[in-house]
Amino acid sequence: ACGSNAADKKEDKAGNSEDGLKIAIVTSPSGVDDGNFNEDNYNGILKFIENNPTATVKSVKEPTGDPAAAVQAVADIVADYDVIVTPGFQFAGVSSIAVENPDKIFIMNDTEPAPVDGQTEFDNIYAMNFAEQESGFFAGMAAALETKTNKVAVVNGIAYPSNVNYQFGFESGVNYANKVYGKSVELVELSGYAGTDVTGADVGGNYAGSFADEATGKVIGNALIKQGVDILFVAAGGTGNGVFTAAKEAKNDVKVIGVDVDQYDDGSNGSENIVLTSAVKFMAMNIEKSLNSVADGSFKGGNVVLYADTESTGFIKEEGRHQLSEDTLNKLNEAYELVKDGTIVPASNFNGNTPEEFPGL
Amino acid sequence: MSKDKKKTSLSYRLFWPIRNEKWQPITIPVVSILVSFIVAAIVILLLGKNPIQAFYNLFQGAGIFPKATYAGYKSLLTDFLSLLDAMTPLVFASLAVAVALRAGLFNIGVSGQMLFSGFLATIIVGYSGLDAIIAKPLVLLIGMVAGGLMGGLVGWLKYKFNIHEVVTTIMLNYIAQYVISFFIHMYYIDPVSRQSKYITEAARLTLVNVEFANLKMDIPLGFILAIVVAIFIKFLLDKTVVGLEIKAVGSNRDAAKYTGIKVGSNMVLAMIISGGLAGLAGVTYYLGDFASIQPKVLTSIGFDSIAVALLGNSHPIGIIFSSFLVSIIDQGSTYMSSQAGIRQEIASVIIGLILLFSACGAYVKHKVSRLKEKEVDRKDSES
Amino acid sequence: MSDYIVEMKQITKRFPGIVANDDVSIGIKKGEIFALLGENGAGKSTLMSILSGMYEPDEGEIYIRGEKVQISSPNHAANLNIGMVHQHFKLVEDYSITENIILGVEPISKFAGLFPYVGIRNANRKVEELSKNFGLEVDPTKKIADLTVSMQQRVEILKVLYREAEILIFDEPTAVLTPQEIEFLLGIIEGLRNSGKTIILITHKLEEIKKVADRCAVLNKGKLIDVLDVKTTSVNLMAQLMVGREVNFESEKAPAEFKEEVLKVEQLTVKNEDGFEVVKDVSFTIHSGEIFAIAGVADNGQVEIADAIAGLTKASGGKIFLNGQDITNDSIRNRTESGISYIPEDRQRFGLFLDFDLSTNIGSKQYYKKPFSNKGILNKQEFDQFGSQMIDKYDIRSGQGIKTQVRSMSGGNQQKAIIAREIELQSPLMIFVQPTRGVDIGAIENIHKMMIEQRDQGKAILLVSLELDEIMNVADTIGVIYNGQLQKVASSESLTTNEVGEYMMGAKHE
Amino acid sequence: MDTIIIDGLSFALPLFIMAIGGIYSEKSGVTNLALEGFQGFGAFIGAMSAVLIANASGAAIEDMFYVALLFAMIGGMGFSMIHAVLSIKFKANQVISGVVINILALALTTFLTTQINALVFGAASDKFRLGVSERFTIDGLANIPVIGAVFTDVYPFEVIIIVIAIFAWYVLYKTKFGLRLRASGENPQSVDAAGVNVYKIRFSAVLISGMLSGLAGMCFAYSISAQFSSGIYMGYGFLAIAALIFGNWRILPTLAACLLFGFAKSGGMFIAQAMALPSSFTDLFMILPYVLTLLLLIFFSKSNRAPRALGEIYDKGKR
Ligand SMILES: Nc1ncnc2c1ncn2[C@@H]1O[C@H](COP(=O)(O)OP(=O)(O)OP(=O)(O)O)[C@@H](O)[C@H]1O
Ligand SMILES: Nc1ncnc2c1ncn2[C@@H]1O[C@H](COP(=O)(O)OP(=O)(O)OP(=O)(O)O)[C@@H](O)[C@H]1O
Ligand SMILES: [Mg+2]
Ligand SMILES: [Mg+2]
Repeated sequence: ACGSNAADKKEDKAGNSEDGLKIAIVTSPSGVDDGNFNEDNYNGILKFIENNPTATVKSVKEPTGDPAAAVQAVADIVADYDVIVTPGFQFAGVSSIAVENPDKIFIMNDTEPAPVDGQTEFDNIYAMNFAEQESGFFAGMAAALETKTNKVAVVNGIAYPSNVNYQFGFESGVNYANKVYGKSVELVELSGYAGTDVTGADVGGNYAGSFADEATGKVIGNALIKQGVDILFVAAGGTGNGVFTAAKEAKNDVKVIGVDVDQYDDGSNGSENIVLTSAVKFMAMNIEKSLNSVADGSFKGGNVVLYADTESTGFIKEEGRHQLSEDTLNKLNEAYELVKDGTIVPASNFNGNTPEEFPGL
Repeated sequence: MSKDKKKTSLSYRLFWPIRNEKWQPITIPVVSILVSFIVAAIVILLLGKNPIQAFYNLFQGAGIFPKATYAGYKSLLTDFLSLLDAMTPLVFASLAVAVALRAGLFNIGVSGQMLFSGFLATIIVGYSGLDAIIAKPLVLLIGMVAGGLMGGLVGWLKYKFNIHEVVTTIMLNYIAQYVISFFIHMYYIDPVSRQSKYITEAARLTLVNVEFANLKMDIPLGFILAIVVAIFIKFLLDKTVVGLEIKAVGSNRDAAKYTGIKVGSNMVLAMIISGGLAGLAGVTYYLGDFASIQPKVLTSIGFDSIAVALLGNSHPIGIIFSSFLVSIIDQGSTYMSSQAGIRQEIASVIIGLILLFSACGAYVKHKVSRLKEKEVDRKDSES
Repeated sequence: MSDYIVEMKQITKRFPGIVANDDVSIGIKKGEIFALLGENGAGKSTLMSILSGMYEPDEGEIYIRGEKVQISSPNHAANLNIGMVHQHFKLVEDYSITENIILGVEPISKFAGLFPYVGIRNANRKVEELSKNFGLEVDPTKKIADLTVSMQQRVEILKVLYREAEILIFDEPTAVLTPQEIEFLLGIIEGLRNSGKTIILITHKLEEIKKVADRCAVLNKGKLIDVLDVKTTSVNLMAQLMVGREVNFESEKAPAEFKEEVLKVEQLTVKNEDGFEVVKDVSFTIHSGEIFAIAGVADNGQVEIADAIAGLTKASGGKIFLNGQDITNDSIRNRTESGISYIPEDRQRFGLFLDFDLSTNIGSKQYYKKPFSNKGILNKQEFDQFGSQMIDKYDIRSGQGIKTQVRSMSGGNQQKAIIAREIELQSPLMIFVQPTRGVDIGAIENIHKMMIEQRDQGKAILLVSLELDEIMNVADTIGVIYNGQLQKVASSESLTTNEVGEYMMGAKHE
Repeated sequence: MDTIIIDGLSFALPLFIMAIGGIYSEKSGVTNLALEGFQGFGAFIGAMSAVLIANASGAAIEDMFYVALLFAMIGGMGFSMIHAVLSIKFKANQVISGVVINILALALTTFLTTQINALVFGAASDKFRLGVSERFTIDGLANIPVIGAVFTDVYPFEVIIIVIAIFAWYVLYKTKFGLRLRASGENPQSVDAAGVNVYKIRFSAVLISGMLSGLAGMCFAYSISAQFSSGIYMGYGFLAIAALIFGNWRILPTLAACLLFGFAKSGGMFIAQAMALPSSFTDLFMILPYVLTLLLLIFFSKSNRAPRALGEIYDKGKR
């Protein structure tokens, strides 16, 4: 959540500079100031502009969140930019615009481009996905190692692959801690909120069914806390705010683990903070990287999944931004290396592993 | 002294169109639109941006003025057609509000009626694989019937049980939202988009990506219908027995009853027509502009249409113009925000301002008629 | 200083398309009853609205007790001890009598010495006292909605007295009252004068003026014609000044020729909303060529009989035949079609669409038929043409002709529009409920003439009226109602006014 | 089971106070569809003031609870001025004015939130983050079976609302202002004839509705997410209107309607959880309050009646 002023300055410059890279970011209704997913992507662009001062960025908000409208919004502006960044699954359909505009470059995050006439990879689309299960895994471990009640839970928005990945990763992490460190931590699920993934399979978990329903988030949070859960992994966008509030109001040492970006600031509760740590994907860094490749001409289209081996997934361990114990932190760091070198492969939505059975367990 | 006179006569002439009662239904909205653009311009100036450019961008984005560059397969024409596409449901929805209003009823359930009819048409026709020639008319029919039924229910509950239509429509909005969300989740979900599965092209009321002269256009079939229906509604209200009865019920229920008009059935009828129009809005929205339904989301069109209807003086032709204007601002706002670097919310603020100022139309009229009286007085005393 | 308590000098008030008061100057002496007389729309109500602060005059000056004032609001008027009893009562139906009276001048008590609240109980007592002092007994806790019209009027008068008004304006106070109530009210008014108050009385009834007023101003089309000393002026002269021609008080009519039976009511019973029988077992017949009048004190079921025949209320028992056909359960529309015209009692509520223009209102009983419409399509021209004809034929006066919004027309002209519409239906049965309420004498004469004309053309007419004079004047047959039952049905020649009065009061039965 | 009561109350009471605001406005004769906008704008001003004051004074945001409530009331009142001026002074159509205000509130507050955050904190965040509200439990009373839940985990604002509601009841039904206000909605001419300024009465009534709605909005903001964002516009303003119509424009029956909504809502959630059905079914239970309302209205609506002059533009000249 920094540097929007800088952004304004950049926008001001837009009028004069003719030669710089023209970048647009088109986002979901929550916009680039959501302090979360979108903002992290945006920050990547701003970082790039810092080093390439002739480049400019404009942010555009698509107000409905409907995939068709999302594509339309991109189509409306595509002519005026060189690079379009679209964070969010609802922009998958932008591939058709990419085909029609081969001279433009598209950077997608959190989705693969929708097939166009059977084609799934495009020269001018760089689609990145992250191995959320890895970040989730660390969250699960942290939760299992820090819980006092031995009950933990994960709350999600909608069972999109990214969310299911987080969930399965989290469950993998809990099971790992149980097995390796002799814990007996229980995963709590409210049966009314089981999720259904994109193939229609029941994946369990606690899904609010929306990323923007704070009230339901709070209800779920309260219900879980009532069942004795003291650490909640919250991967639910705006719905997550409700869970945070429930945890804050509970006052009996309930902690949450943030998601996607460092959510420590969201956790402040008077003199305390409820955020244990955050399971993150380093999106800004990767956005910046791909913009660099555009700038230096090395850009290559393709659909990639980014893992810990490129430092793209992980958790927050900076001093003062987490509340993990020394011991837990060490154990997480050990596990991180194992994940990085492929010894541990936590379950994801579609990698064939399950939270109960995955390499490294 | 003579200078003074000149001044009055100049301002007199300048304001003549507002003074002339015949033109007031047109001049007053136009003036309020101008005023609101001026106020919006001041806001934009305060933000340190150039209002003229911003407005120009707005109209560019909406497909009224040409953009500097166009991406592949796009042109002014394609943008303009998208504008009409987006405007179509708004016209229907505003007509729905207007018809109910004429009968003295306040339909704030347009969104729910849209959702219900859109949903029914989607599951009955949208997934059926019927040929376009059958599917498209069928979609319209189902939309009208479904919306009409839901509207009729509101009217009937009012007539039979004296349940205020505002409550009924609010409750039905929620009920439709949740129940349809349930059915979508249970049976029609597209697991990827988390919306209802996309409908077949054949059932769609917008012909998408029609290639023509190296352009890809979305052709809103519903738009023509919207214009025809607006004219028909005008005719219905102004020139027919049914229209007179509806207006009579709206004007004075007791007198209508005494005149021999069946008040109850006219209320139900007005709500059926209103609901039917909302249904058309629903199908042109969910099966036209879009091709699937987001669960648990009510479109804001249903509420915007109340204001649009009133901006159009509850008059069908006025509604075409007011929806056109509001759609321009709506559609152009993305482009404006990307070009001028002005937040999109400014567009909503402009819409709000326009409506705000036109809401004062009655006051302007009142003031003007006062002025006129005084003018007459002065002339009288002079002569 | 003049001896006038109120002086209005050169008052002019304009409304769009009309000058309601044109350079009117009048002076009113303390302690007199000053009457205002004039045709409908002559500007009486407007002039008094100006005096009571409802309107501001465009030109002219007002002096109260010799001091020049600009009366800017009713409140200001009240401070000058001016109070107006409006023709259309300004009462909150849901409130009790006391609440209505104290509205605006509420006495405040304190709860626990801290929380102020409206001291209803004290006020009740004060209102009761006041009402006794002036002979206007009311139960202060009763709701307005449960009161008869005359009771509501008492409340209006009490309202003014509660504010200690010295100058009281009555706008057509008698239009809605029964003869007995009128008698009573005039007594009250005289009593008020005798206790030193100044009274301004607007009325269309010359005999009332003759009876109580000291002086009388005559207005015509906004202009002051003359101020007369009532004692020395004949009723005929007053009427002549007001209408601008000679007026016949006794309607001339040829002897009735009854032909076939048109309406037959058999053992009709009607219940009101609370399930109470307001019409009990009423039977009568009306023939072609007959004016049948129902006489009675207000609220004795006469309006319900008319409503039941027209279909506005359901009959809970009995049968209604029109031209031999049973119409008891027909819809309103069907009854209109089978041949019923109906002039309702409450013209603004039932008779008119105030926001529609005059021509639409005049055509509103025939719009669904040729030539007003064809296959569901309206013919606007026909409406306008018909409207214009009616304006001429019935002398309906308004600012903008057929395009006038009916709301802006004076009460009397609104009534004329309804009468025109209903008579032109040419129905075999015409029901007139209080057709001349609030209508000036010239117009009354016309209405009576028209009724008789219709009768002579073979229509059957049911007249419901509270005015005994009117009934004695035009009716061929009189049915007297009391407490929902017909006490007596007889030809008008065989009854005297006194007899009818006695039946009306329930003092005499068959 | 307790959750039903606890959550039900914390939802019903803000709804109730907003509905009371609606009653004031509508009883005075001004149709008020703008409640939704008032509550959102009020919450915006409340949250913004809390954040700014905390920032300026260095106080903790957690301690700004009452400041937020106070400013929310002021903010709601200020914003309601638009409705008052438009529909009373400018004689605008009250329905259009209400709808416009809702549109404007959403647009303005989302816009201003980011703008102010960017200006003051250098970060264009789309929300104002507040501290969570303390909740308290009255120990003795909380142990009573069933009823005890009423005294468990109570938000301070619930108490404030009840106090204000009682006061509002007293003002509306016992004072001269209330007497005049209700008369203005029934027959403004009579009020005018009594020498009372109808415009002033209606003006104050609309401002009161803005004030109470602002309070309600702030309470929602605290009880749901302890922050202000555009998520505050959830249609509760319309629900409050439904409640007051259901309650026949009277305060006590409206309370009953709000409690019905609150308990049916939390009850629906509870049943959905307790029955352990797949998540899609949750939606079905969510319709409970609305279906119940309709069913109840079928039985209780016969004698309902809106204030006679509701929605009528009062014009002195018109009789
Ligand atoms: N507020 C108004 N706006 C427009 N015209 C009005 C208004 N008030 C009165 N008029 C017109 O002024 C004229 C005088 O009306 P006024 O009510 O004073 O008549 P009146 O003498 O009381 O008649 P009536 O005997 O029918 O009561 C009428 O033609 C009426 O149409
Ligand atoms: N909206 C309006 N526009 C114009 N004039 C109006 C309007 N409302 C009322 N008036 C005027 O107010 C006056 C009062 O009308 P109202 O019917 O109350 O009593 P009235 O004129 O005394 O009629 P009557 O005595 O015949 O019943 C009328 O003259 C009418 O012209
Ligand atoms: Mg009059
Ligand atoms: Mg009169």
